[in-house]
Parts: sequence; C-alpha cells; structure tokens
Amino acid sequence: MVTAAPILMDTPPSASAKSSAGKSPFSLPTVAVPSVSAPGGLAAPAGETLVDISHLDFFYQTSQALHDINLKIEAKKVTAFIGPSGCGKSTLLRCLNRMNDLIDGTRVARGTIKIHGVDIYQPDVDVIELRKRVGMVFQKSNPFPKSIYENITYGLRLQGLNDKAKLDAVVEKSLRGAALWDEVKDRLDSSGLGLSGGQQQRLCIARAIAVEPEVILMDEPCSALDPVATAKVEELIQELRERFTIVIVTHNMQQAARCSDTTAFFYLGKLIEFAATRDIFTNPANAQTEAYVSGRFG
Amino acid sequence: MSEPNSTAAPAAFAIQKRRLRLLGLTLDDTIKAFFGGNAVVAIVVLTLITIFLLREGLGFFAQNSQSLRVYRQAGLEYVDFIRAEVDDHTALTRYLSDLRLRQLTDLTEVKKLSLEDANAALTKFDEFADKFSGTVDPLRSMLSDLTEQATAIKTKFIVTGDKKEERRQLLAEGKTAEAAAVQIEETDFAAELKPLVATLPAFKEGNREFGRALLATLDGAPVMPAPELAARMEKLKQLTRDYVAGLPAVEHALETWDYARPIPAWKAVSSFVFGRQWLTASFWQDWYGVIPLFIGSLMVSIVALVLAVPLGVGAAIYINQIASLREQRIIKPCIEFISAIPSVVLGFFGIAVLGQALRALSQVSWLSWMPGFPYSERLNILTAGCLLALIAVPTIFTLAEDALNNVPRAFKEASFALGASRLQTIVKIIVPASLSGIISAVLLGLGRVVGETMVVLLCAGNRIAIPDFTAGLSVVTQPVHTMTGIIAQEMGEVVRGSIHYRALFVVGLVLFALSLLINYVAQGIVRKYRISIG
Amino acid sequence: MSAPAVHRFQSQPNAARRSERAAFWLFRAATYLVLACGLGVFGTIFFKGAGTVFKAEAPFINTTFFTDAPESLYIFEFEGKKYEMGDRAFRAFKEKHPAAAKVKSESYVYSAGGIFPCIVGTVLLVVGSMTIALVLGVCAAIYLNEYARDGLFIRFVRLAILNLAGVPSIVFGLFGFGMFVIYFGWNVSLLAGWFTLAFMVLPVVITASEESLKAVPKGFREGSLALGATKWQTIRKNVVPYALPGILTSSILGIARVAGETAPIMFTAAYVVRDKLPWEVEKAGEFLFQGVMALPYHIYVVSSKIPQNDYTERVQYGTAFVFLLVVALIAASSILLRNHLRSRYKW
Amino acid sequence: MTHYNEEMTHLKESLLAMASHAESAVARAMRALVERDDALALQVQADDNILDQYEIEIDDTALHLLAKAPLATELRLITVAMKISQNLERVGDEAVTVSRRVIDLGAEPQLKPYIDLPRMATMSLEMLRDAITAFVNREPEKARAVIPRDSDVDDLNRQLHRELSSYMVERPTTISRCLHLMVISKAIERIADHATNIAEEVVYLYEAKDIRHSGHKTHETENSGR
Repeated sequence: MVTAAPILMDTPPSASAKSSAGKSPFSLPTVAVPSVSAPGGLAAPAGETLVDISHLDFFYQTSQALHDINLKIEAKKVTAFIGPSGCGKSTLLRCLNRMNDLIDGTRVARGTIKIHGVDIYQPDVDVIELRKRVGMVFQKSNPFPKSIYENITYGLRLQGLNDKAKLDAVVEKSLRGAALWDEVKDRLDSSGLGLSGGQQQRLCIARAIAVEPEVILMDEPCSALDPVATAKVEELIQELRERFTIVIVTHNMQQAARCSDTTAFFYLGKLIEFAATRDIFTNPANAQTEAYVSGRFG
Repeated sequence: MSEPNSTAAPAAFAIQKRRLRLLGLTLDDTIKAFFGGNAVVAIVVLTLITIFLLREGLGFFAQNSQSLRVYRQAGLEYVDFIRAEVDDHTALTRYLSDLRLRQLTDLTEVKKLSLEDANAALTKFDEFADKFSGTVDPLRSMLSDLTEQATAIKTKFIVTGDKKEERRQLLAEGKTAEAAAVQIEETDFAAELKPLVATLPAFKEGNREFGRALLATLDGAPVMPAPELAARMEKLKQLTRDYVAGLPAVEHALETWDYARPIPAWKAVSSFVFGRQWLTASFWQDWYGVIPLFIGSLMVSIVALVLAVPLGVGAAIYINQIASLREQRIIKPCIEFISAIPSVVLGFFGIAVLGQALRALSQVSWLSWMPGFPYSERLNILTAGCLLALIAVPTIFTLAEDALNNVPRAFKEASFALGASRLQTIVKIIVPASLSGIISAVLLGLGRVVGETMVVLLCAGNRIAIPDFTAGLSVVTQPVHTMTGIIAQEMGEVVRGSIHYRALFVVGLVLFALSLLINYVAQGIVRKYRISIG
Repeated sequence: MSAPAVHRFQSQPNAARRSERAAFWLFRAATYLVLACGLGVFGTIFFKGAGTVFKAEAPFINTTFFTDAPESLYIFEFEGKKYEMGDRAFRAFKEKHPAAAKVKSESYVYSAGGIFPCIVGTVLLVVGSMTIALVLGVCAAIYLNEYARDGLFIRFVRLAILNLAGVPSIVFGLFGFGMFVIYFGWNVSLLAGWFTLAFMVLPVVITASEESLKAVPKGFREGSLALGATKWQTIRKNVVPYALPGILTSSILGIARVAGETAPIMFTAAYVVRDKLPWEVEKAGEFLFQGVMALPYHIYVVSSKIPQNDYTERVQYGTAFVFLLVVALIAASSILLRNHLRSRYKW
Repeated sequence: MTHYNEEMTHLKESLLAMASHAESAVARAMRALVERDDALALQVQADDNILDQYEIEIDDTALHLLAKAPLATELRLITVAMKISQNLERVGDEAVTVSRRVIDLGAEPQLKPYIDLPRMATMSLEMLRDAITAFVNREPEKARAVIPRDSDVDDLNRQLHRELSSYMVERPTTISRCLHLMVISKAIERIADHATNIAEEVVYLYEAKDIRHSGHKTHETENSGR
C-alpha cells in the first residue's frame, strides 16, 4: 500500500483547486471546463453531517414511494438502509444521486436533500456534476464490455483526462483500493466480462472510486455474490470508509450489522428508525424494527 | 489505504456548475433536440407524401369536372346515346358471327365437309347475316356525321382554351403585342349545338325504320342443323327483340337531353371512383375511372392470397409445431431468403418462364376440366397472382410464425395433459389462440401484394378493362391492369400538369389511402390480440 | 385381435392417428412447395444466367459482361461465316473489311456488351441512400429508445413509422417525383433517387436500430451515468458502440431492399441508357444531379421492352443472375452475420 | 393447342408489345418536346433499336407461320401482321425524328407555346391504338372509324405550316426553330398516316373474310361522305 500513497497525493489536480479554492461553496465557474473534479470526499471531516434529507416525499407516477423522510448521513461513515422489499430503501438511495430522474414519472413532491448544504434538487444543479461526486455501485455488477483498464478509466476520460501516465496511476490506485490489483494486474487489457462475479463487482467499485467521489452509494452490492466474494466486498467496504462516505442498501441484516456504523430501517416507504447500528440490532426503540431484525417478518 | 490528505484545500462542493449554453440550451439539450428532429422525420415524410400527392393530384378533380362539362356542352354525351345503340347492335352481329363459326366447325368436323363446301352450305346464313348487320348502316352513317359535328365543337372549344393559354404564356413572357395578336373566339355552345340537336326528328324516323327492318330480317333466319345451334339462334332472336324494344328509350333520352344542365361537383369525384373506363389520349373523350384498375389490383391480390395464405400459414404451423429442430434451422432462413428476391427479378421470371409454363400446363388435355383451361394469354391474373403469392408467403410465414410463437407454452401443455393429440392441440388450441395474429399477418401480406408494382406491371397482361366475370372462375386467366402498374407504365409518358398526369397521382393517393387502411386494420387486430393474451 | 397388445398404452393405428399423419404431411407439403418454388426461381435464373456470366475457358468469368456498357448485338454472315458481335466490334470489323459494310445484319438492342454502368449506378444508389437512411434512422432510433418519454408525440412518431412501412414503393416513387424531381427541380438524378430510397427504407432502419439499442443492457447506461457521464457521453461511448453491429446487420436487409426496388427509381433516378459513366461529369456539382443506369431498372427494360429470343435471352438472364446474386449475397451475409453476432454479443 | 396456334399467339403478343412500345416512344417524344427534356429525347432515340428488333422478330415468326401453310384467312392475317409491324417501326422512326429535333430545339429559346403539336400527337396516338385494338379484337368497324380521322391531323398539320411560315416571314431569326417545328409536325402527321395504313390493313383483313367472306362487298356507307 505504500506505493499508492504518493499517487493519492498527486491525484487532486490543480485545476479544480484553482477555480474554487478559498471561495464559498456557491462560487460558480462560468464556463464548463472539463476537469477532474475536486476530491470532495476529503473535505468533510469524519462525523460531520454530509447529507441532510428532510421531509422528503417521493412519487412514482401517482403512488407515493417515500413518506416524509428525515435523515442525516455523516461523512466517512457507513450507513446501511435495511427493510423488507419494496420499502423504499433503494428509491431513497437512488434519490441521492438523482438516478431516479431516468425513470419516467418520478418526482420529489416535497422536502429537500442537501449535500454540503446544497439542495441537489434545485433546478440550477448540474446532475452530471452531482453524479461525479456521488458514485454508485449496482445490485447486478455491470462492467462495460471493455477491457479492465478502460472500465476504470471510463469516468476520467469522460472528464477529458487523457494523460496516459496519470491514467495508469489511477487504474492502479483504484484497483488496489478495490482490492483487485493483485488478481488482475497481469491482464488489464482483457475484457471486464471475463472476471468472476465477485471480481466484476469489485471492478465496478474500483470504477466508481476512480473518479474520486465523495459518497459511494451501494445498491445491494453483494446480493448476486457467493459468500466468499461477499466477504471480500465487505472487507473492502471497511477499507473504503476511511476515504469515502458510504451508503449501502442491503437485504442481509448480518451484513448491515457487520459493516455499517449507522442503520436506517424502512418500512412501507417510511423511515421507522435511524440509529447507530449497535443500537438497532441490540436495543431497537421501535417494535417493528425489533420484529424485523429478529427475523419475525420481511 | 488510510491516507490523511491534509494538504488539499477544503474543496467546494460545486455541483452548480454552469454549462455552455446556446440559445438557452445546453449541449446535451441540443443533442437531444437533434435526435428528436430525426425522429420527427418519419412524421414529416408521411406528411410530405400526403402533401405532394394531394398537391399534384387534387387539380385532377377540377380538370375532370371541366372535361365532363365539355363532354356535355359539346354534345358528345348526346352522340354517345346513339353510339351505345349502335354498339349494342354490333354486339349482336358479333354473336351472329360466332354462330357462323360454330356452324362452320360443325360442318367441317362433324359432317366432314371440305372448307369450300362448308362455306357454300352457309350461303343462306351469310345472306341473313349480311342483311342483319346491314340494317344498322343508315344509323351508323348518321352517327358518323354527328360524331364529326360534336368533335368539331369540342375542338373549337379546346382551340379557344389553347389560345387563351398561349396568350397567358405570351403575357407571362412579356410579349404583350404578340399576346394581343392572338385571336380568341369564344364558343357559343347553344348556337353550335343547334344543327346537332336538329337532327333529332330525322333520327327518330330512322330509328323506327331500323327497328322495323331488324325485326323483319329475323323472319329470314335460316334453320339451324343442330339443336344446340338452333337454341343459340333462338336466343339471338330473343336478344334482338329485346334490343328493338329498348330503342324508344334511346329516343326519350335524346329528347330530354339538355346541354346546359350543369354537372354537379361530385361528378368529378364519382366519375373517377366509380368510373368503369380508363381511356386516355382519346380523340373523342377521355375517361379516368379507377374501377378497372382497382378490380385488376383486387383480382390479382385475391389470387395471390388464395395461394399464399394456405402455403404461408401451413408452413408456419409446420415449422413452429411439427418440424424437427434441424428442419426449422434450415427452412426458416430459406423462406426468409425468398423475400429477398427482388420483385423485378420475379417479374422477369414470370415473363420468361412461368407465363409460358402455365400456359403449356393449361393446354395439357387432361387438365382441361380446370376453369379457364386452356387459355392463350400468356400474361394474366393467374401468372401475376402466382408470383405475388411467392412475394406474400415469406411475409405471412414470418408474421404467422411469430404469432404462433407467442401462444403461451402453458396452453399447449395443458392441452397435451388432457390427452389431446398434437393435431388436436394445433387445431383447437394453438391456431385459435393466435388467430388474430395470423389474420393481421395475412392483412400485412395483402398490403405487400396490393402495393407491389413490378410483378404486375410485367406479368398481369396490362389490359385496361374490367375482366369478364360472366366467365366464372376462368376470369383468372384474363389479363388486367392494376393501379400500381398504370402509374409505373404511364408516368414516364404523360406531360406534367395534364389531366392524365394528375389522374395518375390520384391513383397514387388511392393506393396510399388503401395501404394506410390495411395497416390500420392490421394494427388494430394486433392490439386487440395482445390484450386477449396478456 | 390376432396379436394381443403388449400393454395398455401400446400405440395402435387408428383413424385419428392416420388423419393426424395425413394433416402433418399436408403441412409439410405446403412448406416444401414454398421452398421448391423459391428454389425453382433461383435455379432457373442461376442455371441460365451462369451461361452468360461464366465461360468454359480461363478465366472462367465473362469479364466483359462486368466491365462493358450495354450495346446492340449484330448478327451477320460474311464470306460464308456467321458472326455475332457488339456495336463497336462490328464497326471496327467493317472498317477492316470494307466489303462487310453492305452486309445485311440483324440487330438486337442491349444484347451485347455488359452491364457495368448498371452495377455502378446501383452501387451509387445503394451507398448514398443507405448513408442517408442510416444517419436519419439511427438518430431517430436513439431518440426513441434513449431520450423519448412516453407521450402523445412519441405515439405519433411510432404510428408514422408503422404506416410508412406499409406504403407501397410506387407511392414513394410518385412522392419522390413530385417533391424532388419537380418541386425541388432536381430532375431525374442521383440525389432524388437517394432521398426517395432513403425514405422508403427508413422504417426498416429505425425498427432494426431500436431493436439493437434495446438489446444493450440497462446496466451499461446506469453505470456510465453514475460515473458522471452526460447522457450524450453515455450514448456515444457506452450504448451505440455495442448496438452498432446489430444495427449494421439489420440494415443490410434494408440494403437488399434498396438494391432490389425498381418502382421508386423509375421516375426519380434511373435512365434506360446513358453513355457517360457517373464520374464523367464536367463539373463536380453535376455529379449529384445526373441520372444513372441501375440493375433493377435494366432488368425491367430488357425483360419487358425487348422480345425474347436466343440472342436477347443471354443478357436478360445474365443481368438477372448478377442482380440476384448481389442481392442474395447481401441477404445471406446479413443472416450469417446476425447468427454470428447473436452468439458473440451476449452480456 | 398445337404449336402452330402457339406461334400465332406469340405473333399477336409481339405485335401488341411492339405497338405499346411505339406508342410509348411517341408519347415520350412529345413529353420531351413540351417539357424541353433532352435526356428523355435521348432515351427515345436509344430505344428505337427495340422497335427494329421487334420487326425482325415478327417477320421471323410470320415467315415461320407462312411456311406452315395455314388457311387462306390466316395467310392474310400473317401478311397483315408483317405490314403492321413495318408501319409500327416507321412510327418509331418518326418518334426518333421528333426527339432529334427536340434536342436541337432545346438549344434555343422556345418559339411559341406548344398547343397544336401535342394535340396532333394525341390524335395520332389514339388512331394508332384503335387500329391495333381493332386488329387484335377483330373489329373492322373500329378500324374503319380510324381512317377518316387522318384528315383531321392533316388539317392541323397544314394549319401549323401556314402559321409557321408567317412566323418565318415576319422574323427571320426564328427560321431554324420554325423548320424544326415543321419537321416535327410533319413527323406526327406521318404517324397518323401509318395508323391509317394499319387500319386499312385491318379493314382489308376482316372485311374481306368473316361473315362477309365473299369479299366483294365493302362498306362504303359510313365514310362515303368524306
């Protein structure tokens, strides 16, 4: 891991620092300059509130999927969303980087989601910039049918980074970050589709962290993996929490218990309980929560 | 991997980056609008087709109305009453000449007379026939005179129109002096028609005389040797009597005829839609009636579908339900391959091979029981229909197979579980369940066949006439012309802007509307079918 | 019963079974009849056309048929020998043998030479119209599949595409004639033919492209968007490249259709004869505004306008053979490519 | 049916095809004139060989048939067919003449709006078509009706000549164009003549035999006035 250190130091390029250093969070660059975004994840100190959801109502067409959600997600912590199927946990997750925009007929009817105090549903918010800061890993691993190398560099190339040396460095750093480097370092040019399921998922994580987001959303990242691969991914999450704020949706309560710091329990679109993981699993305040975590329903 | 990054400045969370805007659109919006614009092309093309067909075609109705008006005002209509009467007589004469031919055959083949002797034996018949056909001669000469008069009036009118056009063109070119020099003489139809109408008493007189003479000739009809021929002679006599009885009606029509009666506006449309004649470049009167072409298209399509539906659907059922996997793998692409044969190649095949082969087949003696066999027109409805069937089969096959494929497996399994055989399952469960899909497949096949041009142009025989339906089923061995064929054939030869040119565009409009209709019905059936299954 | 059944479910011949078998044979007969008809057409044209296209001695292919323009064929007897030669050869012959100038000859139009200008024209027509159709069609499909949200407008677009697919080709011809040839004043030209044919295959290309785009998994789009790609970047880098093989394969079917259609180019692009080849234009600008000869139209001309006999048959079957071969190759390659790609592109 | 009958049908089919082709040639030549379309005119010229070829073809078939010694009526039919094909071939030549002049005219501005010429062409074409139909459908009456119409075309031709002559006198610069138009007019008039020839052949063919096989009685009644 020592080799990675200087690279990490290098990655924040000066461009973003120049444009926004020392200014208020609302300072706006007037022209779109393709640039590697600021490594915002390193900005907020651990434990500070990063994402602030308040009074959120969310609709699919006419049916309400989320009811008055209030939630504060702390920086550099792992937050787990648990709850039975269809309880709205994935929906809330997808709200955080506005992936729901892609689905027809969805809308936020009330409430706000603020990241660093910026309401991400304001009309002047650039969704693309938001998604660069809030990365996502999906339930089903979805590596692109390109080489491993290209998978990792995809996000950076989009931002106009073409410096081969830098890209190489990022690839190594990300793969190491995703604990995949040793397994694939000899075949970076082979297709990402040739990896095993667990490797693919870790490749997706590597791809996500390559663009240095601040928050990583994980939508049941282990549901399609076998226990060994799951264990590796969980291990990875533990490592990543030092650098990123992680929000993870899971069906697996043990998983939530194992790797999260705080846990939110949802039921029928409502946030039932939100507390430190230890409390949720050992001393839930709510009867429904207790019933769920002790396996009596869901 | 814990690397405290204290050196980095506390970065701003700047997600409100402003992107380059052009006319208030971001790059992404512009791209989206560009793609959207391409999607609109489909609508635009459909609209443009409608607009341009209408633009070129609509003028037809005004021109047709004008043409019909001249037809009446110049007295052509009047003369045509008499012409119809004479033509009917000609038909009788032709019946008589047919009778002579039959008798001649009878004499030479049954009675084994030599040709000279046979002709000699027919002297009496010929005298009768001469007399019979001669009765109409006075009438015919009168008709000929009237024809000339009417044509003269029409020509005069047209010349006036031409002169006006000439003046207009000259004025447009700025040649005012020359334009003024063009002399225009307006046609006074009432005055021009006077001598024409004045012949009415003479005609009545001649007409009665003609009727009497015709009836009188019947008494001199020769006795026919064979009972079958005698029956025909009797029929001729009866037909003649009926004909003579109908003569006063013609006189009445002539009496009540009025050149000034206006032509209603709908006539311009109805004479196209219901017109039974497509007659162009005529010295007398042009008729643009779509019926013969429509019937031609229809007949060819019917024959094609009658052949293609059993084959296409049968093949679909075979491939989908009965055939082994290997057969499926080989046959399916092969049938799809047939649809890749360009229609012009099929048309050529029809001219070069199939027309000949079918005719030869029709002349095989043990097939003579088939309707219309033997026949002599190489290119006819049947030839074109067979080839169109080959075009329609792949379409019907592919779509019908899809429909069969969409039947849920559970239906089939349930049927088998109840002890039904494969045939029973196919007939009672699978085909009914996919019936609407099959019907829409057939309809789309029909659309393909109706719109097909090259095969019918090359192989349908191109005779512009309503086929003779009294011939029964053998009507399929007659040549026809079709809507698509006429456009392809005549478009290259007509002068732009002429009524004939516009008429072709109206035929195109009819085809266009027809294809939309077929599509609409087929889609409707498909929609209904989706609901019933899902 | 002479032979007792071995067990209760022993299958026994009965009426139902026989009728079932008969019915299956009927279906089988229908299928094979269709195949036989198709094969008959192919076979006849291949067999007879091969005589024109191939020859017995090396190089086994009648190269002049592919490289020459159509000519009249002259048949004459000279000094007791019978000659058959094309127009140019006949003129040269007459110059060489002055005595031959007066010889009585029979001429058969289009029956000598080759079909080079027709092949060139067809290639030009296909390339141009498919380029236009692909650009328009793929873009439209991208919009429909990637951007469009269900609504009245989209339903209109889809309805228009469906209806466009059913419009007879001759109506496209009329439309092209009315709009491009007359209204735009392009006259009978390549450009008019391109647009007419392009609009005709547009529904095929759009439908095919949409199918291919649909086959690209949703995960690719989400994954890309979650990495901060814009919609356009996602489509350009992560959707279209994977859909492209499918789009191209299906479009080949469109090419076969474009190459095979006669009716739309009859009044918009095709000439019966044209002495000059398309590139022999005085100004580059005229290139687009010239009519061309085309294989399908040539077949129409030689099969309907000239009588059938031993001499004209050669060019008739030869042209049909070459044309059919071209179209069949295009179609076959699309089917093969489709099967190949289907097995290769699985995700 | 015998082989002989087949050849007979073939003969008729060829004649019909040839006639439709001749018609098309004239129609296209006229369109080329009215629309000043040189390309179309060139096409007409290029297609002319086709008619020559049909003539050869028909002659061949006819000679074959003659050799088979059919009945007297059919002998006549065959010879008539040969004559018709000759006439049709000439019609094609006239179409070529027209199209040549069209190309020459295309180089100069239009002299006058063409009105009489297309009408003449229409009349001639109609005569041609009627004559052929009469032949195929065995309708001597129809054929006979064609013959008097020739004089209408002649009249138009004469009128046009007068008009053009006065043009030429008035303005000598138009002489070359007027001459072209005169040639075209003459060519169309010749087409009508060919149509008349064909009609006369048809009348001869069917009037001389059929019901009135005696052949001595011809119907002068309806055209006697002209």
